[in-house]
Amino acid sequence: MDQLLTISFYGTAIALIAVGLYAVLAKKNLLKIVIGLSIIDGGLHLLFVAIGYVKGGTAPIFSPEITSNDVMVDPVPQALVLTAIVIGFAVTAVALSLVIRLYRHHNTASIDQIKNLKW
Amino acid sequence: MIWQIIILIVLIILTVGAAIYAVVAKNLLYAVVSTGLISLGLSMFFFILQAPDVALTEAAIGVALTTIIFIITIRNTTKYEDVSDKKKSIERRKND
Amino acid sequence: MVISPVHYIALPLMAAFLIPLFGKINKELVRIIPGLVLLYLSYASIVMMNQVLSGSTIVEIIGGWTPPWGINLVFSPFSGFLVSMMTILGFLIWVYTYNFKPEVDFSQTTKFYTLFMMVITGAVGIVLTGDIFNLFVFLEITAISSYALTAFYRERDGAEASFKYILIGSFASFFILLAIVILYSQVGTLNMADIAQKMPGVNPYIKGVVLILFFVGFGIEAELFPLNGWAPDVYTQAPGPIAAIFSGMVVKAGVYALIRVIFTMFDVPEVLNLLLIMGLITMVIAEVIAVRQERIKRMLAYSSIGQMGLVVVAFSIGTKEAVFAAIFLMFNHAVIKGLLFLSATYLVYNSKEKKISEMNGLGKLMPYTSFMFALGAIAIVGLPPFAGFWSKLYILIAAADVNYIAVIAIILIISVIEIVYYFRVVHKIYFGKVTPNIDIKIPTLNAKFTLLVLGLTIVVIGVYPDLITGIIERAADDLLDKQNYIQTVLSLR
Amino acid sequence: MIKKVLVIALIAVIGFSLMNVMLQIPFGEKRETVGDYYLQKSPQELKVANSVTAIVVSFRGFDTLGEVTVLFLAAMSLASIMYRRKRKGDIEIRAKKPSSRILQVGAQIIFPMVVVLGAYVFIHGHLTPGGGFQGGAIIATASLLMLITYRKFKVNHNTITWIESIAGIVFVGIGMTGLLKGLTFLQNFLELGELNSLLSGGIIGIIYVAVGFKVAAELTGVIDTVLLNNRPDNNDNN
Repeated sequence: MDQLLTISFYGTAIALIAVGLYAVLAKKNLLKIVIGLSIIDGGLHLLFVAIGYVKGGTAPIFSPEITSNDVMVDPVPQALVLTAIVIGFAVTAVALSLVIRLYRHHNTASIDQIKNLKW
Repeated sequence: MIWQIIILIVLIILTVGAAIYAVVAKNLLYAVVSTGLISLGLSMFFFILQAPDVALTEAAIGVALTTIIFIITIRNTTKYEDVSDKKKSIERRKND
Repeated sequence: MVISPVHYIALPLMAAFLIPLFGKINKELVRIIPGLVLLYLSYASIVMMNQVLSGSTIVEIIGGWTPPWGINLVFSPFSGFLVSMMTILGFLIWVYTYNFKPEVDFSQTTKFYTLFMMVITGAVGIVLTGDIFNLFVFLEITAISSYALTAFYRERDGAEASFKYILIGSFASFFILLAIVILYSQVGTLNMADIAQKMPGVNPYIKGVVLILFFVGFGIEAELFPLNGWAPDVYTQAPGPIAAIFSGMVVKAGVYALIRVIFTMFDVPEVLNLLLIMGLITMVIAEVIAVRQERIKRMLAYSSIGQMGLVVVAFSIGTKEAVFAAIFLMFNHAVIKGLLFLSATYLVYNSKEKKISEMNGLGKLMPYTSFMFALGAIAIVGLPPFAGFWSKLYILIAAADVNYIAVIAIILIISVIEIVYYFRVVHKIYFGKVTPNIDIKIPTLNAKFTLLVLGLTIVVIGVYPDLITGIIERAADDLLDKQNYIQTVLSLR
Repeated sequence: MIKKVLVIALIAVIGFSLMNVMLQIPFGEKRETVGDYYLQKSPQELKVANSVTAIVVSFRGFDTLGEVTVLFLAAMSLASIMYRRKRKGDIEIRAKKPSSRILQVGAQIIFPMVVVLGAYVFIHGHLTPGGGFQGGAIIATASLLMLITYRKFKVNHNTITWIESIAGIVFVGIGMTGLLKGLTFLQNFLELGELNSLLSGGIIGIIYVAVGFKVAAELTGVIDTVLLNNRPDNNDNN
């Protein structure tokens, strides 16, 4: 059972990273590449949160009913992932604005045809 | 217990399936919507992993805002991955 | 107000948030404020550097939480030296940019100066912080500003170079983030001193994986081969002063992060061999490619990569003398490459292609700028009596001390190659035939001032290297004294 | 084709070795981390019920300052990259077609509700899940709804600049106040209040509200910048 859970969470994260990597490395379309980057980002975030999970733990929020911290999951990865998600969004937005500008300039979104510089 | 496992399996299939579809889809609009689905799946994963804060952020930023920015980008560029797809589509429309 | 390391981050941020408002009062303020901030920070650097050299390392805790729980900034001789170098150089480059392209619109000017300031802040933050995740955040600040600055000019292929940069830069952040994830699961802390303390207990297999991930991630930022595909294009397409910032600060911050991770956080000395090999390959390939370049900025970019390779080689020898030489070279490279980029920018100011052949005969038309370029060229290849000579000499001595004969041979061969391609350019500038109806641009007065200061630094350091070697020696000691770093940070608990 | 096979092989190697590493890290195990300290301190010393908020704003508040800056820079970068000179005859159009009556009425009803929801999320950031980033993102979604529904709806850039600047200054200013009072940067200097009440946590609540406003303004600015640029330009190939 434990093994199954391990594989299901870590495995999903790694599967996402792998799929995203494929999009970045093999696809020619600029938008597909950006999509790939955001998929990799998602996989990494899942990996991060999964590492902080404690079996049987509750969310790290105290309420009048929950006052002891024995059974809580680790809050640090969650806080870090919050930061990482926002940063990922910022990078995606900048990348997309570059895609728009490249499209305007070259009238295409395929890296095969955007080759003023060496790739 | 069994229900939890079924939900988990459905989630995994949804997330990874959406990721694969996002990469292979010829129409970029479908690919982008599929990316939004990944975020939705991830958001549920975060909820299962007892991270409501992260789940909320992923839902607000990953599902809504990222998808929207992608869609706006597609509107400003093109929705076809290859130029050849665009030609095919125009021909099809002409034939109809 | 007592000067503290937090000012390096807080004041630029405050200024960045205020600049749009000041722009509504007076349009000139958006250009002046970043300069004032950088001037104050340069002053603060000198004050704090004196304090650090006479006393001990300044550790600034943030939020009232002592390490390892809170984030801390470490102003040690090593990080302090780099920070001082960055802020003072940043101020000089600001002076240079002041009237650089007056025709740029107001709204773009605002963005340019804010991003300009934030690139420097990000690089300074990378050097100052004592927390690995905080380092990642500052890396992203630097990266995002760099992406935007690379694509600043619409008439160039900046967008393409920037997209390339974003692609590779994202990979760098993925690697670093992954490394942080795995590392956190093993040591349960993010403070670099605490990690260093807990490192011996980590499973060696995982330790190796994390180290490789960090190596690749920071190697991309430090322009190590084969991860430097982005650099030449970015240098070529970015505005001239920004290229000087990239080579003087952003790359230096990347090298700093790499060195800090390897020297302080990890206890795996074997990785230095890998670093040595990577550095040598980077150096050889970059310098060989540089010979064939036809565009001046591209040539300087490859030369910059080669010099960073040399810095990494010097660090990887690992002895005290070698580390000293490496830090000295980092300083020299920042100053000299700054001078080269800044003078070359004016030499090819109006040209679209920025070809070396377009610089033919400019020695007569633009004597001042050409002279500064020639000075930089002579200094960077390591001819006496300029600053570059001493750092190269110290590296050779350090390599000889540990009997790395092959390394010495390679460095000497590389120096010959450097002489060839730099002197080809200098020759063209002074003895080439002037292209008819060339549209030259004489540097503005403030730009001349910056070039003069940088040029004088090269000459003065070349004649009296003792002015700076004392500080650098302290910096080298500080970097190698890992226990001291751990104790200084963790003793606050 | 060969390239694709190579890429797949490379990814298989990477994925396999990554899985290999991850299997060495047991899932769901309790580890000794700094998290335990935070969990202990956040209800007792900071009086903040949501430990994630406590970490984001207080223990690692410097990261959050950096994160807000990243968003700020992203909004600025976007505007810089997409910038083009205004020309005669430019009409600022965001929506191509006028939307249906149903959407317009619906948007009018939903817009205030979504804004209130966003505000609720960031005001209660230290008590319930959510906070400045989430609340700000929700408000940005609301303004997006207005932008795509009404052709003439204009985001006032002046207002955005003011909100952004003031919120940013509040954040840094609170940090500097701590420094001026002889404490450290971003250290709490207010009354902490009772655990689980709205006015608890000292500066944490104020900072999160500032972050909420700032994020909302920045994200709205981002969306507006991208949306605005749908003028086709064939003669802009410079």
